[in-house]
Amino acid sequence: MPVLEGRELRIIGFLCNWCSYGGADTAGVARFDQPTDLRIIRVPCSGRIDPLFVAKAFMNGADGVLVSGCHPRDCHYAEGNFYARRRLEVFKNFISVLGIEPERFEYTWVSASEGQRWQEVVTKFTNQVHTLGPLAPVPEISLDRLAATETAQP
Amino acid sequence: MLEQLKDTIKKALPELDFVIGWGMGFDALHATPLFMYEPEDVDKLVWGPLNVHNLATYLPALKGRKVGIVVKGCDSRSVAELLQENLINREDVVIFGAPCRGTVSLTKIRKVIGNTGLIEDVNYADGTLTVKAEGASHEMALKDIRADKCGYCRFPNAVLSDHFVGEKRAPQVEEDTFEDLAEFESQPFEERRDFWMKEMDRCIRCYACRNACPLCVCRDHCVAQSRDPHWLSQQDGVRDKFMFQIIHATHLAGRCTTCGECERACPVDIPVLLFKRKFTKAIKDTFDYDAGLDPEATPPLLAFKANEDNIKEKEW
Amino acid sequence: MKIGVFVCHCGSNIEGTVDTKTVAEASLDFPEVTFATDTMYACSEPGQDGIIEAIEEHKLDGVVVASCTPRMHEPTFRKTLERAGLNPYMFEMANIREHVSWIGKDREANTNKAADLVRIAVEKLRRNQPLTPKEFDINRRVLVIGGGVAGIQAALDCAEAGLEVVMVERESTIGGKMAKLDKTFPTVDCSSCILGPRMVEIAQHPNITLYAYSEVESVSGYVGNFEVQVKKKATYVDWAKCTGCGECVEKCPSRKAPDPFNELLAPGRAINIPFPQAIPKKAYIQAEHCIKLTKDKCGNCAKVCPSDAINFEAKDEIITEEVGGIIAATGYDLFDWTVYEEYGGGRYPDVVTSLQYERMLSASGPTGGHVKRPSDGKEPKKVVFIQCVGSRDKSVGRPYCSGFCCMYTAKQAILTKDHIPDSESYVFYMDIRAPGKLYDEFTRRAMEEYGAQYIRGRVGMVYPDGEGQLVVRGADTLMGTQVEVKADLVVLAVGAEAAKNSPQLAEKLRISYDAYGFFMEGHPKLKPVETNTAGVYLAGACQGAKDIPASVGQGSAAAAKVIGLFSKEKLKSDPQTALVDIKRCIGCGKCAETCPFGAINMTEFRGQPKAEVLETVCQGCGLCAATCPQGAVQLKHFTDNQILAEVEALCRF
Amino acid sequence: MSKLSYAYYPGCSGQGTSMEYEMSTRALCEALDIDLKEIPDWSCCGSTPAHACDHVLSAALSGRNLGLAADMGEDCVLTPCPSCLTNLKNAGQHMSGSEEFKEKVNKLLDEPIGEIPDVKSVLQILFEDLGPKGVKEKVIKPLSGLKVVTYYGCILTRPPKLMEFDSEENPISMDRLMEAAGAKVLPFPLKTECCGASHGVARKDLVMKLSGKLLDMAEQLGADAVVTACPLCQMNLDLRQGQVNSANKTSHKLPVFYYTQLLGWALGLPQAQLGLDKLCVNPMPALRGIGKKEDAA
Repeated sequence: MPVLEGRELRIIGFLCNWCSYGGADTAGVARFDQPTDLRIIRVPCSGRIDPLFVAKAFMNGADGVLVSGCHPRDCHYAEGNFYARRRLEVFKNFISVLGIEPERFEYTWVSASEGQRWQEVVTKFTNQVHTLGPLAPVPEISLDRLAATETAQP
Repeated sequence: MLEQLKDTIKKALPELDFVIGWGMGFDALHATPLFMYEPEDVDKLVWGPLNVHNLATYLPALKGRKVGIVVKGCDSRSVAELLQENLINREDVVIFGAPCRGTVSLTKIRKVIGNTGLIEDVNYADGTLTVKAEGASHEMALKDIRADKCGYCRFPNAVLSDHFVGEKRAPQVEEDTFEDLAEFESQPFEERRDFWMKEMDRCIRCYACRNACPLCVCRDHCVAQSRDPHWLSQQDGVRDKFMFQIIHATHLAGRCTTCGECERACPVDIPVLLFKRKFTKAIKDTFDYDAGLDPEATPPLLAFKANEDNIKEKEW
Repeated sequence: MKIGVFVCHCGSNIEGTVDTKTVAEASLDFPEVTFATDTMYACSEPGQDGIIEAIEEHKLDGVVVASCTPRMHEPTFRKTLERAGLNPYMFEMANIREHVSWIGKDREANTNKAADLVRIAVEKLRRNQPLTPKEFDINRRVLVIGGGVAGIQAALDCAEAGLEVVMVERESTIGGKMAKLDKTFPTVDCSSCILGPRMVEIAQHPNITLYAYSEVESVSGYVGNFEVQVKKKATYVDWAKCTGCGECVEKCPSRKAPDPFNELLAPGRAINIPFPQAIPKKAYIQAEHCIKLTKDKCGNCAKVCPSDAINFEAKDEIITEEVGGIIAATGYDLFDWTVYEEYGGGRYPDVVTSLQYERMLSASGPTGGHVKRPSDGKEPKKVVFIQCVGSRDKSVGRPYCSGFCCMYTAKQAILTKDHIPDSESYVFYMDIRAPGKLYDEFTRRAMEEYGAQYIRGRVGMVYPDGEGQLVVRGADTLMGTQVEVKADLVVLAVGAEAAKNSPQLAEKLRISYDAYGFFMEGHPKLKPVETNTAGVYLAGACQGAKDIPASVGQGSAAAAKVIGLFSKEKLKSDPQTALVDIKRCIGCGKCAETCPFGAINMTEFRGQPKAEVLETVCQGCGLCAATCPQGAVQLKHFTDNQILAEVEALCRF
Repeated sequence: MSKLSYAYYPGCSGQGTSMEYEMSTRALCEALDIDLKEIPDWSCCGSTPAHACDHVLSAALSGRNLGLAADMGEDCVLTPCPSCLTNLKNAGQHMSGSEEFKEKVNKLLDEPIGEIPDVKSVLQILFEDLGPKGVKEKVIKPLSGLKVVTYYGCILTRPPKLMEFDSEENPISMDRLMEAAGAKVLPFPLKTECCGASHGVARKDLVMKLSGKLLDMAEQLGADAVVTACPLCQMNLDLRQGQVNSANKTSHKLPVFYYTQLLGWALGLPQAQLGLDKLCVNPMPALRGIGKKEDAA
C-alpha cells in the first residue's frame, strides 16, 4: 500500500511493546491528533532493534525512521534500552557518510503514560522529515538497467 | 633486522606447528603469505613495504593449533581483537613483531606504472621504490605510493608480541584526525549518495572485502548468503550491494581496527574502508575507545552506562 | 498458508474514521489471504464465533484481526484460535484504533494506513511458527511491600489462603497512614480500634514473616521465581530481646529528635517506639540523634534496658527472600505544603497539616487527644480548614484530585465540634467531592448538624494579626466577595502524592509509573491491580490516591490475583523466547555477555563452543538477536525475517 | 570579582516625589562600588496610564529606553522604581517573546530596537549580584537595635513569571540586606499587601484603610520603622501617615525609609546624600535610638 502521494512520506516507527507502544495507545485513547505518515512496527524491546533494520528501511525507500523505547532505567527488560541507546547513537552518527541526513533517524524514549509526549514526538518528527523531503530510494537493479527501463517508459 | 627476525623464528619453530609470515610472490612486486614449517622455509621470509597482507585473517580458522605469526603494528591489533573475542587462544599463538615503516598500495603503484607485464626487479631504499619492468625503470617516492592507512598510523610497532625485534619506531601521528572522512563529508548529502550509488554499482559482489577481513568471523554463516535470516537477495542490484557494505561496517562497529584489508582486497577499488572509518570515529568520539589495543577490554557496544557521558539525547 | 483477515468496526470507534470494508477488500490482495471481512465487534461473542466459523469453513490456519491494541485483546483472540483448534500463536493483530482511527479524522488517509498495518500483520503472520509454552514450577510465597492498611489486607488474605507471606515495611511499625488517624469517615469509628487487631494478626499469623524498618534493595527473577534482597536497616536494638517496655525511651536524654509518627508535632527521643499499639512494638534508635552513636557518650538506654537488647555495633543487613509473586502497597506521602507560602505553613506554628491535626485529635497523640495550638497550647475556638492544598492545582504540578481530603476535612470539622463544643469550624473548598456510600450524607451532617461553615473559594493569604490569631483571607465565590476569618488554628487539607522513592522501587520491580510517581496499572479499567510485569500487583494509594475502603478493596483484589496465580499447578512461560541455530552459532558469546537475565549458557557441541537459551529464564527481549552478527540467535515471533518482512511490506512502491 | 556595572534608569518619580530614593540609591551604589551608567536622554516609561490604554504604546515608551541602554552596550538595565521595573520588564519580555509584537513596537520608534537587555531592580542586584555579605563588609554604623518591618508592596515581586525575583508571597531580599546592616527585622506578615497605590487620588478612603492596616500591624509588632522599596508605597505610608491617623483615629509616628537610605546610613554616608530631610515623618528619633537600646539592655 503506497503512502498517499504528495501528502504522506514513508516513516517507519519501531516501538517497544511495554513503554512506547503503550504510550502510543495512551495517545490514541486520549484522542491526541497525529500526522498519518507513521507506520508502527511493534517489537518487545528497543534492545531488539538491530540498527541494520533501520538501514534496511532506508535502503528500501523509507524517508524517516523513528525508534522509541522505555526511558533509561525503566526498561521492562532492565537493560535493553541501555544497549539500544549506544548502538542507535553510533548508527545515527554513521548514516551521514552514506549520504543520509541524520535527522531522518531519531531514537527517543516515551513511557506508557506519556500520551502527550508521544503526540509531540510523532508530530515533530513527521514535520522534521517533511522539511527534508523524500529520500531517493536505492535502485534494486543496476544503474544501466535502471536507465534502460526509464528510457523504455518515458 | 630481517636476519634477527629469522633467527628468533627459527628458535621458536620447534614449539610450533608453523609460523605465518611473508615470502616473495609470483614477481618482485608481490609478496605472498608464507607458511614456515621448517627452518629452511624461514629463509624465504621477507620484511618490507610489500608485506601488505594482514595475516591475522588466518588465525580464527587455526584455533586450537599452536602457530606463530609475524605482524606489523596494524596486524597486531587484529590479533588483539581476536583474542578479546575469544576466537583464538593466547597460549596457542606466538606473535613475532617488528617495527613497520609502512606498506605500499599496489593500486597506487599500478596507477604510476600502468599495466606492465612481469616485474623484473624491485628495490626500495630510503624513501624511494624502484620498479623495473619491460626494460623500463620507474622510481617512486614511497610516501606517494604508501597505503593511506599508513598515513595516519599510530601503531607502527606491534601492540602485543612475544618476540619483538628491531628498534621501536615513533608513530606517524599522535592522533588520527580523520581528514579523509571530513573531506568526503564536506560534500552535500545527495552527492555522497550519488557517489555510493555509482561505486556500489561497480561492485562485482565477490566478497573479497569480507574474506580478507580478519574480523569477519562468521565465515560460512555470513548473513549475506543466508535465507534465514534473509537480509539480502542475490539480485545484482545497487541496493543489495550497498546494504551488504552497511552490514559489514555495522558488524565491525567497535571492533574494526581499520587495517584496510577490505579496501586493499577490492578488485575494483571501491573505497569501502571509509564506512568503517566513520564508525571508528563515532566510537572514538562517543566512547573514547580504540579497538584492538587491549584484549581484556569490553567493547563499548557490548556495554553501557546508566548515564552516558557523551550521548546527548534529543529533546522534543 | 491460508490467512483470514477480520477488520473490526468497534462500533463506530473505528468505522467512524476508517472504511473497514475497503480495508477488508484490500487485504484480499495480500499474499496468502484467502478470506477477509469486516465485523461489528470482533471481540464480542458473535464476533469471536464468526472468526471460529470462518476458520472452519475456509480452512484457515492463520488469523489477522485488525481492531484495537494487542496490549488489550491479543490474549482474547489467541484463546479464540485455540477454541477453533489452531495454535494460538498463528495470530497477529493490526492496531487500527489507538494508532489510526482515534488519532485522526482523515478517512482516506486512515483507511489507507489501516490497510498498511494489516499488510504488515499478514507479512509477519506468514512467518509465524506454532509455539507451545514451557511449564515451570511456582514458588508459592508472596512478597508484600508496605505495611499500610492495603498491604495488611493483602497479606492477611494471602496468609489465610495458606500462602507464605513476606512483608517489608519501611518504618519501624506497620499500620501506615491509617495508624496515625484518630477516627475514620463516614462512620467516625476509631481508626486504631479497627486497624489494631489486623496489625496484631500480622504479627501473630504463622504464615507471615514481617521485616519492619526494612526496604527492598533489589529484585531479580521473574513471575513464579523472584529473588528479592531485603535491607534490614540497623535499629541498634536486638528485637529478639526487646520487650517494648519503653524504659529506654523514658531515660533517653536526647529529646530533640524528630518524631515522624506524630508528624513532627512535638520533638521525640533518639530511641523511640512510635506508639503504644506499634507492631512490632520494638524500640529503634535514630542514629543521627543518638548521643552515644554521634559523640560516644551517654548510653543510658543500654544501662536501663532490662533485657540488654541495645547493641550500638549493629549494622544494616541484607536478607535474600525467594517469592513467586509481589504486591506493591507502598501508599502515599503528603505534598510539600510549605510550597504555598501564602498559607504560612512551616512559618506560623498554628498552621498545621491535616495529618498533624489527626495526631492532635488522637488520644495516643502528643497532646493526649486534647486539641491544643502548637504556639501557646491554648484550645482553639475557631478552626479554619483550607482544602485542596496540593490538589487540583496545576501551578504546583498537582492537577489531580486527591479524592479523600473533602471527606477527612468534614470528619475533622465534626471531631473539632466533639472535642471543643463551643468551637466554630470554617472550611474553604473548591468543590465537595463526596462520591461513595454515605459520603455526601456525611459532609451534609458536618454542615447541618455540626454547623461547619463551608465557604466556596480559595484562600489568598494567611497571616498573624499580632494578637495571637491568624487572619485567613479568601474569596467567597458564591457571594462574590472577599472574606476574612480570624482563626486560632488553620488546618491545611494537604493532598497526596506518590510515596518517596516510588520511581526507584518501580525500576527495581520493572513496572511503569506515571508523571507523578504513581505506579501504572495494567489497564485503567480491566486490570486495576495488575501491572505489565507478570507476577507484580498493586494495592492501595501507590497506584493513585485512595481512601481506606478502596485501599482495602485493592488489597483483597491483589491477594486474589496472587492466589489465582498460585492456584495453577505450574506456570506456562511465554514461548516467544530466543532460539539458537546451533549450525550458525560461532560461539563468540556476545549474546551471553549481554543477556540481562543470564538466560544464555555457553556450552560445547562437538568440541565447538555454542550458545544455548534457557527457555524458562528467557524473558524474550531479543537483545541477543540484535547482538548476534550472523543472526544465529533469533527471537521467536520477532525473527529478523519477520521484522524485515514488515519493513519491506511498508516500503514497497 | 570585576566591578559591577549596569545601565541605570532613574524614572520620573525619582526626579520628584521620590528624589530621596534616587539620591540615596546613587550614593549607596557608589559607596558599594557599583557603577550606575545613567541612560542618556531617557524618557518616561509610560507608567500606569500608558499600559492602561495601549500595550504597544506602553512597550514603545519603555522600549525606547531599553534601546538606548542596548546602544550603550549594556546588557542589564537597573531601576529603583518597581513601577518602571514592571513596564520595562513587560516591554522586554513581550518583544523578545513575539517578533510580531516587536515589529509593532518598532513602528512607533525612530530607532528600532535590536538586542533587548535584561531589566532588574537595584534591590535585585544588591541581593543577588553583590549579596548581603558584600554589604555587611562595608557597614561601619550597624543599625543595631533598630527594629524594622520590611514592606515590599504588591508589584515588586508580582506577577512572579514577569518579575523573576524573590518569593511573591514571602520575599526576603530586603530582610537579609537589613539584617546585613545590623537591623532587627520583625516577621511582618503584610510584606506584599497593597497600600492602595494611586487610589490615593480617587479613592482616598481605600488608602486610609489599606495603608492604615499596614501601619497598625507594624506598630503592633513594635517596629521602630518601616522599610520600603517603592515610591508609591513610601508616599502612602509616609506622606499620608497624618491623613491615615486622622481617618483611623490612630497616632502612628512611624518613619518610613527607603531601604537605600538605611543601608546608606549604615555605611556612614552623609545625611545630605541620603535625603533624610525629604521624609515627612521625622526619622531622627528612630535613628538616634540606634545602638542605645542595646546599651540599655
